[in-house]
Amino acid sequence: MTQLILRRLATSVLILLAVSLLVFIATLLLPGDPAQAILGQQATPERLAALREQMHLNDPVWQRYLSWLGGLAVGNFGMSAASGGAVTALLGERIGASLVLLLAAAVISIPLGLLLGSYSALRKGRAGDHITTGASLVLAALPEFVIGISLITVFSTTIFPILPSVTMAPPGEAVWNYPSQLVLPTFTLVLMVTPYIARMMRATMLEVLDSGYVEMARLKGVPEGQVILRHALPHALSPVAQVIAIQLAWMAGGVVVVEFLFRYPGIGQALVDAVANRDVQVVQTLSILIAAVYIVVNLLADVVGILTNPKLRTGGAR
Amino acid sequence: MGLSGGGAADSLDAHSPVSTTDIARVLNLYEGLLYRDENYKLQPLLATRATPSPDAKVWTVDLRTDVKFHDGRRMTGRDVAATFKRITDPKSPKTGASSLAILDKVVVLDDFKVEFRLNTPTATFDDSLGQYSLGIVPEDYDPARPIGTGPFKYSSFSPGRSSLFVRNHKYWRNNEPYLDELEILNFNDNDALINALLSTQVDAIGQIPLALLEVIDADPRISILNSETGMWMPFSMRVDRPPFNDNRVRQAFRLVVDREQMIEQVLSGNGRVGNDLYSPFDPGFASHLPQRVQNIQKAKELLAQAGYPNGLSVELVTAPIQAGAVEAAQVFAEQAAAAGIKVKLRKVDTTTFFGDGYLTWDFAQSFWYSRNFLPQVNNSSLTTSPFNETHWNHPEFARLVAKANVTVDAKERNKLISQAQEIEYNEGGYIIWGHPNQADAYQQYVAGLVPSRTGLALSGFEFRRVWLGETK
Amino acid sequence: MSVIDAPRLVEPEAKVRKGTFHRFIRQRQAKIGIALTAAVVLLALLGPLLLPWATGYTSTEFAGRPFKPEGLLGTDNLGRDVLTRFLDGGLRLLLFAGLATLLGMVIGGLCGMVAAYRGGWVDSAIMRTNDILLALPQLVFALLAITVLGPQPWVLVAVIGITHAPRIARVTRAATLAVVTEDFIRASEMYAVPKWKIVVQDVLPNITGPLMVELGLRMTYSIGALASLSFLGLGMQPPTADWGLMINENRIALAVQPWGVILPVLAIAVLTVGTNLITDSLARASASLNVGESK
Amino acid sequence: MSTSVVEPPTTTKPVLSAQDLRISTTSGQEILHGVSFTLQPGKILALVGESGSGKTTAGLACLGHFRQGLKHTGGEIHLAGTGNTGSILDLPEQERRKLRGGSISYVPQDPALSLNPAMPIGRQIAEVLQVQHYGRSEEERSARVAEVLAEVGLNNSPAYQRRYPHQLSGGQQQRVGIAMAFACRPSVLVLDEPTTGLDVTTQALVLQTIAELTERHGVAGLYITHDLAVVAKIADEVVVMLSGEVVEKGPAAEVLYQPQHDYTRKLLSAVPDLAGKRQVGRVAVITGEHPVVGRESTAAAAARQQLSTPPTTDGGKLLEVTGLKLSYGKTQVLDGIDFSLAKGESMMLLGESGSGKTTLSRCIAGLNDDYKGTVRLNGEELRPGTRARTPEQRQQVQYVFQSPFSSLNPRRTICESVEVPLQMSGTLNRKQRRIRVREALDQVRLGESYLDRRPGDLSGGQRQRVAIARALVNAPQLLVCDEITSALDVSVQASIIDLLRTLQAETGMSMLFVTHNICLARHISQRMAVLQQGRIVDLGSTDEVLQRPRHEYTRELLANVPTL
Repeated sequence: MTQLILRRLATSVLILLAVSLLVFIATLLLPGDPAQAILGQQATPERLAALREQMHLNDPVWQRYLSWLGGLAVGNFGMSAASGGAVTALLGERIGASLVLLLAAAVISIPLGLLLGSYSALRKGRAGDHITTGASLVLAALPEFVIGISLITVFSTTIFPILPSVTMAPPGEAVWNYPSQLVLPTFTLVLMVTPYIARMMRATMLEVLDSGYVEMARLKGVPEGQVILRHALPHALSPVAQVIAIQLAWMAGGVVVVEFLFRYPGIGQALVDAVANRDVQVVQTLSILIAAVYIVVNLLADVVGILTNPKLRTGGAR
Repeated sequence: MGLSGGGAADSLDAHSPVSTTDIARVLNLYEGLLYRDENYKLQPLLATRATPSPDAKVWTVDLRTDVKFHDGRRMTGRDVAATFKRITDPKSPKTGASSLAILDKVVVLDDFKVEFRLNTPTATFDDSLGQYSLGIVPEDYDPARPIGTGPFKYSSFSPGRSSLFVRNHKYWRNNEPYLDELEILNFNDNDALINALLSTQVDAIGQIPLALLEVIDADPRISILNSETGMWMPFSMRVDRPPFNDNRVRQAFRLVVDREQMIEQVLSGNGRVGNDLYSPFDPGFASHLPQRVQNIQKAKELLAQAGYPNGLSVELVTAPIQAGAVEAAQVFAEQAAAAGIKVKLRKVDTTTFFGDGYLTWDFAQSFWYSRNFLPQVNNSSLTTSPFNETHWNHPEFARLVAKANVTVDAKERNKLISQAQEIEYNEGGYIIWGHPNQADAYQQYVAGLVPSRTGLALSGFEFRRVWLGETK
Repeated sequence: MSVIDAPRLVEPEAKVRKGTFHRFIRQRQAKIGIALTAAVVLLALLGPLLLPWATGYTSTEFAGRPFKPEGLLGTDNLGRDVLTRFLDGGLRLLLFAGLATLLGMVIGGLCGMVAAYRGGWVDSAIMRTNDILLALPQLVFALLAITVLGPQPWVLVAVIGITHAPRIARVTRAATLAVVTEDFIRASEMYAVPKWKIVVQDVLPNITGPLMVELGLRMTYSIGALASLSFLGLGMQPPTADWGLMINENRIALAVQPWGVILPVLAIAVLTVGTNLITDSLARASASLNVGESK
Repeated sequence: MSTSVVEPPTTTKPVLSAQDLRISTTSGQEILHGVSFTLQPGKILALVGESGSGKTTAGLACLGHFRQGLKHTGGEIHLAGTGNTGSILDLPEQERRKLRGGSISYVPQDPALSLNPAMPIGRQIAEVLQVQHYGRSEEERSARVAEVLAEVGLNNSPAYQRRYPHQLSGGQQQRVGIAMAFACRPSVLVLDEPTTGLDVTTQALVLQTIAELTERHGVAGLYITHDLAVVAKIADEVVVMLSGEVVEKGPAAEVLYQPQHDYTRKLLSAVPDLAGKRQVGRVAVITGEHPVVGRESTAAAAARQQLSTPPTTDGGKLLEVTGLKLSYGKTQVLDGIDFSLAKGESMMLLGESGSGKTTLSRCIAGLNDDYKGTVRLNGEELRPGTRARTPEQRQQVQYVFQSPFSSLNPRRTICESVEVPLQMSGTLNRKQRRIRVREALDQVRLGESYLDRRPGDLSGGQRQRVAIARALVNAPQLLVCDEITSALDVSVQASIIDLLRTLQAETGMSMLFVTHNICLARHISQRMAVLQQGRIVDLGSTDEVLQRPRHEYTRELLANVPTL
């Protein structure tokens, strides 16, 4: 089992490396160079040349890639071209803010999705199932900004002006000190993610409930609650974990719209900003971070899969 | 205070403000020698007066004696000299350096009197000193420890998000500022900006979309500050490149614009019609020239004469460089179509717009704040100008400007300015269709804000005069 | 009574087979989905034709001051007639979403089928590339591509299509894997039928079920993605009339002139919900369509 | 067709009695049309029928369980000794649940699917005891787990109890299933084809365990199966079902040896017979849908003629396999196979699952290209992989797949599927191909009307005929049949065997018949080879091998085969 997990880990590292290369190449293609972008209208040839030298823009490409990679390995993400400070310092707070948003959304939507999905599966064909399935079908189809705008309209500006529609905190103060500001962005994400988890949970639960061992458990006279908790649920977890992983990864990369909408000071905004500013180091760092989150959550889902499957856990030895 | 714009590149450097939020910060932390008040009149600030020598080559400035920096030190002439040395440092010139190319050196006469020695006679050097990017800083200035003489002191700052300032108790004006704390927040989205005001998360916001002005005004809790300005958002045609190297084409393009409609559509009526001339507040403004109006027939004729009887097709580079810019481009494209001009819009992001391609676009847009004629020309309309967007190179124009520069007599100077403007009116590469108003909004309980012609938001960011009334 | 071979076991199955489409169409949710989608598609298709006599404006014409209740549904941020812009704004969204989906389906479908059918190192190579593309943040990819190449329609189509491809490839591969273990593939192999012909004759017809479902799903996502990009200002460019762009342009006036936002939001919502309902019904109908029905 | 069968007088009170049981689908189609039977303590009643006869549905109804989509529409089931006088089907679900596992328990068909893969087997058995409140304490219950494991002949150490189902063999899994069923000492046991999928030796063991336990504990058993040979071995009484109806019931000896009903007779006559008591070629085809093969076609008679004279090996060698080896990673699947096949000869390749018989047949057919060793056809070495072989070689060796449900593309018509070999040899145009396909369909006794139908419209037997037609269409010299009857009901199997034999006689081709069912030996082949773990352990004429088996393995197989 450990070997299996180690192998997954190794693959993940390789994928991350490949992604880093791709990201690096992609940022090279950005029009205009970062030095020019920083200086903007004040660019003079001398200042440009000096800044280029300072930013090692004249080194060969592979050398820049390697030194960047080396920096990544030791947690040095380089200097932000735009602010002149270390990327770590610039992004630290934002990463924290995004994580808070993601965690809040995950903590709410995962149990909610699992519950709704199971409920729906157990009530298959009845009104409760129809309502849950219908609602999740509709919500899953809507783009995030549609949900976000609707929420703002309802809860912030027009009908019930009870919640702030934008996030703002004085510098130095963390966003989570103002919980009311987190409500709408979190809620939007929850509404985005829960339907997928619920639908997947319902599907796997139905499949598991239809399986031979669940029928056998019933024929053994095991009470229904125990059938579901001990015989059905463990088997539904692994496929659902995959979907949860995908959703978490989606949230990490795709919150931009939500952050944009609510002016949430997270990485999504920083990313859009960085691309506009040609702040290559920040773009690279964020891309790698998002890719890393994707890889890590997928790895976790795989581990859940391995742990819930005794065949893999015991190494399949007969 | 909520302001839109700005990003991770924000800084607190007194002399390198880039974004609107930078300007707002700089204006409250630092002060220059002179400044433009809400009526666009040049007023003394840290100086008590500035007087030119008869040949306009030496300007003597008397300083206030009661000004202290945030750390309690007294401001002296040495600080002034150091400040200008920093700005014009050839190794790292700051924003204001471009208009100070004429400055040879600053001589400290005594603690409160300095002399600006120029290499070229300049009759309007006081105007240059009135720029907001010339805040006086102590000799040992370090942007990491932003110290100035402004009404507010630095407390904390996070680029692209917000900054917090506190009241400067040692401010030289009695009682001011009234506010204990000033927080400037960045918004990169108008929607969020307005929502923040409506949900009373902020007290005032700068630069609201003009289209929403009436609507926001209708809200009883909110007041609107609608200021006429000399700002201009022109289309720029490169006069040295076809098809715009033919003046008939330029004239035709200027004639296809329905300026009234442009104001209506782009600015929701909140602006003044432009006459292809900048600096409307300059005392020498050529107000005698007839207002140019749309004349499709004439435009078509001119195009035909220039060799485009069947119209022509051009590419207009546009970017969200200012609220309304992209919209103006769209309206122009629509209007020009009537004269057989096919305008293809190429929208780029702001960084690209001001990147390598800037100053090379054949047909693009630009945006300028209120300036008087001569400083504006220095910036944009001479071969030596750093931002000569239209590649304007007119010897007679240059001669008139040079003469005006050294003419100390205001009346004489204004006449020269008027003549130079007439040349631009007839041959220039800018299409100046209007001067947008600056509209800000604030909660009713905020007092002390007045309309400002400077084009800077919220009374030119003079938050020292603001106080808060009764909060419900 | 004398017949036991050809019995009931097979008969209902045969009926199911014929009735896949019927099973799909019989579902109420499929009917609702088709109705919703058809309504929006018709609107988008006929909208441009309706313009002249429905509203009397072209979609770029000045119809009054911005955000004013002039005309039938008021004006937008440039004083243009909202209804006109709305009628004109759906076709491109649909067209580009369709193209992007198609592009993704072709690339992803081919890669998935080839990977599953060829197996071995080809499979590994394709699937590892897939993993890498999946790990590459979608938004970063879109942002970079659009910044580098400009927000032209073909870039949007390519970006969305390419981001779909690895996901489609996964699904196709899984579906193909279920088919390639079937003996009829081995039979074709045995008769040395050319590989491409096996893919076309034996694999493709047997994975249409999952492919159709994926097509629907990706269409839903394409619409959402295009609209989202436009909403962020990275998609369709002014002065194009486009639903996503309309939302972006008119969002600031949501409180005063809601039509400019609500109409396109509604249209997009109805469309995506419609396609999603269809997809879901398809998935249900084709659940038993998979090959390899065992006894 | 309600058959009023007179209840035989019983000496003991029945433990369970089902009366006029009727079950239909939720959409209203009736599945069981009034089924009645009674179970006696210590006796086993076999419920016999082919697929689709409703036997499993009836069995599950005894536990008060109906699968999704089915509902109870009539009839009663009484279970003695539970304090309930009424039908258990009238009880609420909760009450019915209490009976399950305690008074009446169930042994599933496929233990691999029915045991929870994520739960150790010991805990799965203990769970039944827990929910039935068996014993007074945890200790008592774990003692019972150990006891019952021993009873079914399994290791009962704590370490063994901690194993997961996948760590056990199929036979062990099934015995865990039986242990679970016996754990609470039930009075009725429902066994649903518990030995299907097990090899004969394991099957014999499991059957023995069941018989012992039911007798020792006086449990009434309901044994659901399609295998009449197994019935003969274990059942005291038999109920024969057809399409949801009971067509015959009675003591096992009577039903099996003096069948009254046509269907029972047909069923019995289709059962292959190891001893060869019933003449080869007299298998009656009981599918009424397609034309019946002539009882004694002249060709078949000629073939039997040939069968009686051992084929000469000299000169007539069609296929020669020498030193064939193949391994997947560390597992040696084929470990040096040598044999040969004469022209016109039919040979059975016998082996249990995992013996490598399918791999071997695929190597010969060219479906497996990574073997070592040589395969010669007419003295010419065949290259591994069909694509590497010449069109003629491909045409000469044909292969029929095990499952007719998998070997035909469901999206193509019968004609399209069958004409593939012709298309690839490329000499005929479309029209000619169609004519040739029609001839091939005629050969397998399917008419022209099948040409444009799709596999979905056909029954399993019909599909297998199509698959055979595809192999025949190019007139091969060697036909490799890989377990082609194992997915089919016994009556269909008989008709396919009959068909194959007839075809062989008609065309004079050689045949390699791969199977796990030793009973078919005398019906199909002149020679046979027994394969075990990748080696041929016994080889010779069918008579030789069956009567004088040389290898221990073959002897064991023969000893454990259940016979009628």
